[in-house]
Amino acid sequence: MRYLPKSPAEREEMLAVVGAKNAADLFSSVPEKYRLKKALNLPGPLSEAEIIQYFKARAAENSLGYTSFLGAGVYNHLRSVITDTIIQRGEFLTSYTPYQAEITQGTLQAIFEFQTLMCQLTGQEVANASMYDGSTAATEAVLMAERLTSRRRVLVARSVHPEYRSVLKTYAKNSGLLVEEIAAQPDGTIDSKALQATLKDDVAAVLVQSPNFFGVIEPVAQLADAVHKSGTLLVVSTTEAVSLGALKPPAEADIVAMEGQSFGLAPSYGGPYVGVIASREKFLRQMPGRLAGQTTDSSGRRGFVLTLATREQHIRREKATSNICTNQALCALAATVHLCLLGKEGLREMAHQNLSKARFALAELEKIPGVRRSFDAPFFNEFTIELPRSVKLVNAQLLRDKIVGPFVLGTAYPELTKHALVCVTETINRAEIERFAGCLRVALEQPI
Amino acid sequence: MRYLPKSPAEREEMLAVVGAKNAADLFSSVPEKYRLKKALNLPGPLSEAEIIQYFKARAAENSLGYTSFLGAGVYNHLRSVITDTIIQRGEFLTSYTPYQAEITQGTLQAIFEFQTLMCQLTGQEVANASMYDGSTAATEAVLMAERLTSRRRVLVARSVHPEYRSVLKTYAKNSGLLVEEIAAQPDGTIDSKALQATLKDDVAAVLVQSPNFFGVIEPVAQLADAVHKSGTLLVVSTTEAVSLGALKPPAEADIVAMEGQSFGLAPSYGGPYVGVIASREKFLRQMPGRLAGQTTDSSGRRGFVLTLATREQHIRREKATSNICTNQALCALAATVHLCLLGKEGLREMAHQNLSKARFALAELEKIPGVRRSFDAPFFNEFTIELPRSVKLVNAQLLRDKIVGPFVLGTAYPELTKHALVCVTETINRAEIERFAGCLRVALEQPI
Amino acid sequence: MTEDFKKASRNVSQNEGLIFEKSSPGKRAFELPPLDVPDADAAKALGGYFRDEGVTGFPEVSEIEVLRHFTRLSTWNYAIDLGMYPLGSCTMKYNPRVNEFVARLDGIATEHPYQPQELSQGCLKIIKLLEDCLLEITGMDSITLQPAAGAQGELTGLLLIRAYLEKQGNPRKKVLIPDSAHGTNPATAVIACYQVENIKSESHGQIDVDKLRELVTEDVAALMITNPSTLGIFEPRIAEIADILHRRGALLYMDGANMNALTGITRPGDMGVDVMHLNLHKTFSTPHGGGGPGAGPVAMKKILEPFRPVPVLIEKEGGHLTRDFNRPESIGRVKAFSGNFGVLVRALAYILAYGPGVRQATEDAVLNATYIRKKLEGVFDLPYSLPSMHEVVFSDAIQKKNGVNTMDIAKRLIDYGFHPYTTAFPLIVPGALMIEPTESESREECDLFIDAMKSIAHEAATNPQVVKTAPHSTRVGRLDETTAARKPILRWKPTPSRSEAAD
Amino acid sequence: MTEDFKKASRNVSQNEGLIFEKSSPGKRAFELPPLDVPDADAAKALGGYFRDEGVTGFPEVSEIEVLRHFTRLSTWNYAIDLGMYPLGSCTMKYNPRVNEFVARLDGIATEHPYQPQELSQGCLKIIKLLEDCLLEITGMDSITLQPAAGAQGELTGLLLIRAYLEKQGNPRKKVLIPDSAHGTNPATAVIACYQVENIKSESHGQIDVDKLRELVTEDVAALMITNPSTLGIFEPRIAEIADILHRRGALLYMDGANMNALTGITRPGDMGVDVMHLNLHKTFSTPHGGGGPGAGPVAMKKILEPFRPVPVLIEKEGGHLTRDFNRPESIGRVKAFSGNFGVLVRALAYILAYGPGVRQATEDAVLNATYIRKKLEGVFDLPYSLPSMHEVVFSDAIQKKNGVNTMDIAKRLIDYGFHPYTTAFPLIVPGALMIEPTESESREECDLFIDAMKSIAHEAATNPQVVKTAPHSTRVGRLDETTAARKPILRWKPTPSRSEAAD
Ligand SMILES: Cc1ncc(COP(=O)(O)O)c(C=O)c1O
Ligand SMILES: Cc1ncc(COP(=O)(O)O)c(C=O)c1O
Repeated sequence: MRYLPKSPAEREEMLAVVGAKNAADLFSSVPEKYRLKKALNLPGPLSEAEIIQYFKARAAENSLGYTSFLGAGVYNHLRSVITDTIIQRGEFLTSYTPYQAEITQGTLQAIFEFQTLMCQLTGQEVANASMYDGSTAATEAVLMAERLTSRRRVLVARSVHPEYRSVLKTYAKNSGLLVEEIAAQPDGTIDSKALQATLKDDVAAVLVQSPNFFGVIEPVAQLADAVHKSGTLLVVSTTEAVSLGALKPPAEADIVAMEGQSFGLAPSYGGPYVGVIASREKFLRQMPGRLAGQTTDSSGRRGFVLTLATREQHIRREKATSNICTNQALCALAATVHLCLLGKEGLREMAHQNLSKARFALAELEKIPGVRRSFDAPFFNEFTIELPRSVKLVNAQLLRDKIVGPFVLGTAYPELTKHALVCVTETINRAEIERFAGCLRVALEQPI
Repeated sequence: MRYLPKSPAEREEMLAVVGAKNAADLFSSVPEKYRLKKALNLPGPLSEAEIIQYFKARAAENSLGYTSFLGAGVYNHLRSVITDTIIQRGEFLTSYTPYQAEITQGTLQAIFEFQTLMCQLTGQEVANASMYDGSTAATEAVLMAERLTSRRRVLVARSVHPEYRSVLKTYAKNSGLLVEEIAAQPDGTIDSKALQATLKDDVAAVLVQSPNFFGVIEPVAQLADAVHKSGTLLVVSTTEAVSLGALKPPAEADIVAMEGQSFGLAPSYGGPYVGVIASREKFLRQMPGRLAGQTTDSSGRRGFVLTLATREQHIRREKATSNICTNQALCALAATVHLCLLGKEGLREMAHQNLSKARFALAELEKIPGVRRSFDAPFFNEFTIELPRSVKLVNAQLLRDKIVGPFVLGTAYPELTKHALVCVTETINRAEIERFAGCLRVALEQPI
Repeated sequence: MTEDFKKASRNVSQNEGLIFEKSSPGKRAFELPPLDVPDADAAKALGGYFRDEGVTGFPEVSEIEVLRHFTRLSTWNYAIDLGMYPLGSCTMKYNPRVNEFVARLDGIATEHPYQPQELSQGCLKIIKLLEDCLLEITGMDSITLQPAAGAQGELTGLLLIRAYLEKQGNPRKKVLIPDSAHGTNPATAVIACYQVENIKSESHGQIDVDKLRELVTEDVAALMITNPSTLGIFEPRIAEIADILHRRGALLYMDGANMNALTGITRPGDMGVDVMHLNLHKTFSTPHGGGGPGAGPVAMKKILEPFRPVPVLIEKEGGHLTRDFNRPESIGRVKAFSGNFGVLVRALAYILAYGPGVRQATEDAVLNATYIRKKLEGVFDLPYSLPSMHEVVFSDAIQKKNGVNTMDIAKRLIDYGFHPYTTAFPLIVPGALMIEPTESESREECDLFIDAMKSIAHEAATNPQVVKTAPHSTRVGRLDETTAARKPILRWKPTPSRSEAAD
Repeated sequence: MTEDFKKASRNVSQNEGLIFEKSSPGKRAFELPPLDVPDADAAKALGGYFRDEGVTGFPEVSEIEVLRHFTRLSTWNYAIDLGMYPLGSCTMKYNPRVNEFVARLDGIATEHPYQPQELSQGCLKIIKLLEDCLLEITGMDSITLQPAAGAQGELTGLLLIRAYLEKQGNPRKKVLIPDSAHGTNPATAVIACYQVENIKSESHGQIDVDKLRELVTEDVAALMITNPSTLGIFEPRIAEIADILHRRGALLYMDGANMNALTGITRPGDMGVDVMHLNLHKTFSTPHGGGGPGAGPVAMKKILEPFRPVPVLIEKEGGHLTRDFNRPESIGRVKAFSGNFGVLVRALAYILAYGPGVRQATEDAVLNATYIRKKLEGVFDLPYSLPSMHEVVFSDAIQKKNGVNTMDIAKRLIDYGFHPYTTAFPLIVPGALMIEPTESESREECDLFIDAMKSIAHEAATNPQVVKTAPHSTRVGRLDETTAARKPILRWKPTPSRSEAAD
């Protein structure tokens, strides 16, 4: 087999050295009755060409050729071939977690740069080397707040990504942590009065997302003031990281939990992406995940190491701040390369283009009779519209035009059946937006 | 501009250092009247995304989705992603000719391995580091023979690739070298009687191709005997290098000129490919092109260097064996990686599959009324068939079935208007062959 | 140090500062297509939320500087592509490049998790086929591919157990974990709100079955066993252990991180395991990428199926695949979207390449470990004598006498051209040398490793200092971890002088 | 040597033997899909031509061994991606990665040169657009993209001249070539069957125009001029020179290898040049790849157009592109098929990225060279004082006094983390240091280079031995080139012991 670097003769020689008659002898400690008598029933073996053929055939069964207005936590943004060139270098791709600092300085310095970029983006003081994704980052941020405050209640805006909320509930369920949800007010932001009403000094954290799931921006600074009054920590989750190129950073938050997919990672049907937790220095010891730190060797050369490992499972075991071990390092590297490419101006311009395209799209859609925006708080590149009829029906119609319609809000929010979440990034050109508006208009004119 | 690592401020500072008011000052030695007054009229600038868009649009105007039975000097063979992974490593891709051996050992050892592989394939004693392609390799091989024999006549089989022959004529035209062509005999090989008749001791070289342009294999060993009688050198050109996995090497030839495109290089609309010249050790000093050789450093470590450079233009100038400088190094590297992947068994199996597929295709085609094979000498993966009507008409018909028909021989060989050169490699599957035969049958049934 | 080693030499390599130190206002590495719609007035659109100055401190560099920066950094790394990476328990095997290729195909990498299922059949078929393959390999009944890594797989598994037991009326309190277990096991148990009871291995490094019988009370929800253990030893009495647990209504969780020793040879499902996770980034060759991403599918027996995370993939008549979200007993989601799909693609590509032949990979992996053990036995102390499977664990007992410990030996390996083995655990072996060669190493590479280890053992006896101060061949020497932890510097900050570049 | 340099450190690196030394019968790195047609009997099909044993000596290794082998080899190379590569006359600039990406697209890399023109419009449009861009840049009337490299471009150009003169009645005998020219110029002239007459540069390194006037007789077919010259100096009297030649019926050939100094600033076509070649692998950023491939388009004035190599691309009404093979006066083909198309694709991608802004690249290239000259003037001897364009040429006259020559300084640069500059020519500068930074180097990289050169100059004065024995940081030291040439070993041969592996 092409991946195995042994010839039959070499196998024989090595078996002889270890005193085994045949390969089966190597498994003497496996009780006879449990040894497989027949070969596994698996497809293959396939040559490289056949493997490529198989996956190209699967790809052809997907959405090639469609224009999509989906966002809802996963965004199509421009990516550079440079990013892929770098992360496919074997020295990065096939290297392990950098526990042996002397021969993994490349990975370690890149993590240090990633941490720095995340701090600059979020306005926070420290950031970790990555979490699995935005949903587990938000969840672990809440658990972190729980440890920091030793309180057992959490208030979560219903405008936080529905799947993020369900992950939090899965983790919280047995821990005795009480998760309560706060609805949105008419403008789409969290209902501040309801929040005030429920905020007590037994609340560990308030979790909001900004821009939130309806696309509108939460008043983080205001919320922070309100939340801090009760000694509660404010956790801000972000699914669309590109927004930080145009929006003030959530510096007033105590913990920021971010999904970095927008930074050079392909949608890839849901992953792998990269979660981030950023926070204040004083909360460092309760932070989950790996951290790279700067130090020097005996001759004073600058170098980097994984540090503060006493928070982690491999040292602290049951007392660790989290059970995370393998994280999303290569995705974090991709995001680092991508952000270094974009740089200050590139990210600003990209964010600005999203802002403009989304506004142009909204204007086009609002020209259609019966279509109106659902919430009027400021938004970034996603906005919610209300249609005169079921979004599901409309989307079915749009599919015939090779358009993947906006996200259907009704499933997660029964009260919003006729509402749809439209996402428009810099990758959608004007003609496609106009075609979308045109097709939607037609779809709405169809008799049901 | 994204490729330029200077900020406006840095430019100013550097201009100041060199005492220039502005960039224009740097060009003071260019007479005012010749300086461009307006910007060049060029398309762009384009972002990376727009560049990709542009070329994808061009790609869509080409032959995607068609099945092709073209060979005629350029062959579709399986390639491995490993080859591309290696040649895209910056250390190989963006390195220069290895004149500074201490920091280009990677390139040098790879060339040494390439030379070895080429010797093993061709049965020759020495091979160079590459020529531009098969056509210039064949031409330079003939010029090499001219230098070695100091004779002025060359006999070239008409069954040598027509474009190779015209390149030879272009180079020979003014040199006073006389190029005479020898026709093929009925079985498709070179006309041995005609050859005997024209072979005199003023003939520097006889150039044949095997498998030749009609797909048939030339009797190299026999020809060598005949040719050597008059002290003439036998030059054997090969366009389909994969054939050497199944055919005896042209060891009896004095010079082998090969096109290596079949070894992992994409058709790429005609280039870049890789030419090779292999020969006998005693002819080394007249060999064109670079050579890598093994040596040691002062502490006895094995290392490699470019050697025997006294044959080359940068040392010998007007006395050089050739004017070649830049060659096809990266293509030679790709071929080296590809051949190391294939290995002894892989190349044998690939050649064998070509043999089988071509024979299956011929059998399928011969079932069609009026279709017959033109030449009956043994062939590898290409064969010539005669159709009952003009190949051009038939191919036009096949195009409608998304089939790129066989090569039309009539243009280069007026006597073969109804003949076509069919190529079938391991990349064509049985169903495609059967579909081709089916469509051809239908095409021939169409009223003209 | 200009020593010459068989496998390694020193060579010139590029220094490189932080990317932020290369920044100069106005440089760009990325340009966008021109905006083709009216330019929105951001200040007006965003009001007080507008960050008009852009991100303070973000680098401003050119494309070639970025490419060079990361290319230079990469050359400071060791990697599988460069040589043997014998990290015990990490299964650092060859990462086939075709897997990277297919994961990036248009129609695979470009797919959005929320696109309609009728436009996602290709993705769903990939998931389904991988599920089927992993079930065949593990001998289990049902599986979820949602967990992002092994640790999350463990959590998923324990939550399944808890949900199951809860339904039986009592979630119970404790999870038993052998002292040889990986750190994620206890850490995970706590997140699943179980108390951890560590159980000591008996003298052979196995689970003390009689002891276990006593420990398994009504309070015990499950035992988390790693098989083969992190000592590389197979637990032959696993079925008996499962039986003990089942008799008392507890379940058996198997940490499948070491499945590289069993694939194609035997199946946990056949030995009484109730639930287990797999590390696709170990056994199934998806790249470690400097720490991740991975995937930690959880395979389970029928009894746990009702509790699987949502959504659950189901096959409709005609082979049409859809996702079922209506699973009332489900533990819920452990991760958003469809798991680390890109990792799943790579793992399936790996399995398809081998087919049933994957057994050969397992045999070669065990052969390599056994071969290395045979050649180094005596040179290094072997604390546990039972047969090794995928890895062999030595101790530094012999070298300790000269004050040389496992970390010193590990660092010295670097000079010999190898990545160190694992030193961190198993905790039951003081000064452990945990060596896992995997099937990807040729005999030649194994022999070079053996020579290196013998040579280091000799140095430890004759010239311990050279080992204790290793590595000597790397661009930086041993780094000061104490200061790093005591005065953490976790991000770059602009030095006043270039602060203008930073905003 | 454990010196520390600002730009470079030594780091551990993998040794690696020849691939043949890893071979063992039965190992494979590549598998084919199963044969889906009847298996042909090769012996019967090929008779005496059948090579039944396969290729003797071919390696038998696995995929990971191949990947590691070449990955390890690659780490022994210096490259633009690693740092400045100041080879004079080679224009080692940044090779954008997007160019590699588009050259590999399905529909580009997959196209066969003989497929019908109606299925090749995409390829032909690429060729046409590149032709138009290069004509605009050079200011010429017509162009061929067929030549594979600069040297073949030179040959094509001289053959065009010969064909033109022949038509005038006399092909003439001589080609004049300045002594500062690159070696390919004289070598090419000979292949075009012209005698080479070398002309000496006058004291400023320019062409002695008065001398030239005498030299240009009825026998002279052309002058091959490199402008800017290989001294990096622009020839201001080029129009006058052209005029002298034209008056006597001779033509002016310009070696365009140094167009990186002129692009967007001035156009050879406007200065009386009749024919010139471009090196797309220099000025237009296509990768050198360790020596090639390249492309050497030849641009010409109207008078030479009839003689262009076949085929010639022509645009039919409606923008449909076709190839014209019926060109009775053509010099014929210089290469099979459509030139190095994949290289043309990359060059066009490069031009599209800049558009008219390419002028900025030229300005930066000249600025870098001028900056380095300014900073090193006095430290190194500057034999010619006229302004430098894209490159600056020093001599080792000062260092020679301490027995240190240009090659020693070049080798010492390696220890400082740089690739050496060009030492081979121009011949008119004894001990030349030919330095071309290109526009791709940041000020930081230029400054590091300047510091390194100053430091080496200091070493040459204070400790010449360390320079004369350099490099000290590479995995191999200076290699014995004499033995290599005297007893050439140009291929691996199996050592008897493993010969069984070799057949
Ligand atoms: C035995 C064992 N269990 C669990 C884990 C945790 O898996 P992951 O790192 O994928 O979370 C590891 C990984 O190192 C391991 O070796
Ligand atoms: C001035 C000059 N002319 C001609 C050439 C030859 O070009 P090529 O190497 O592409 O054949 C070179 C390349 O080094 C050169 O520098």
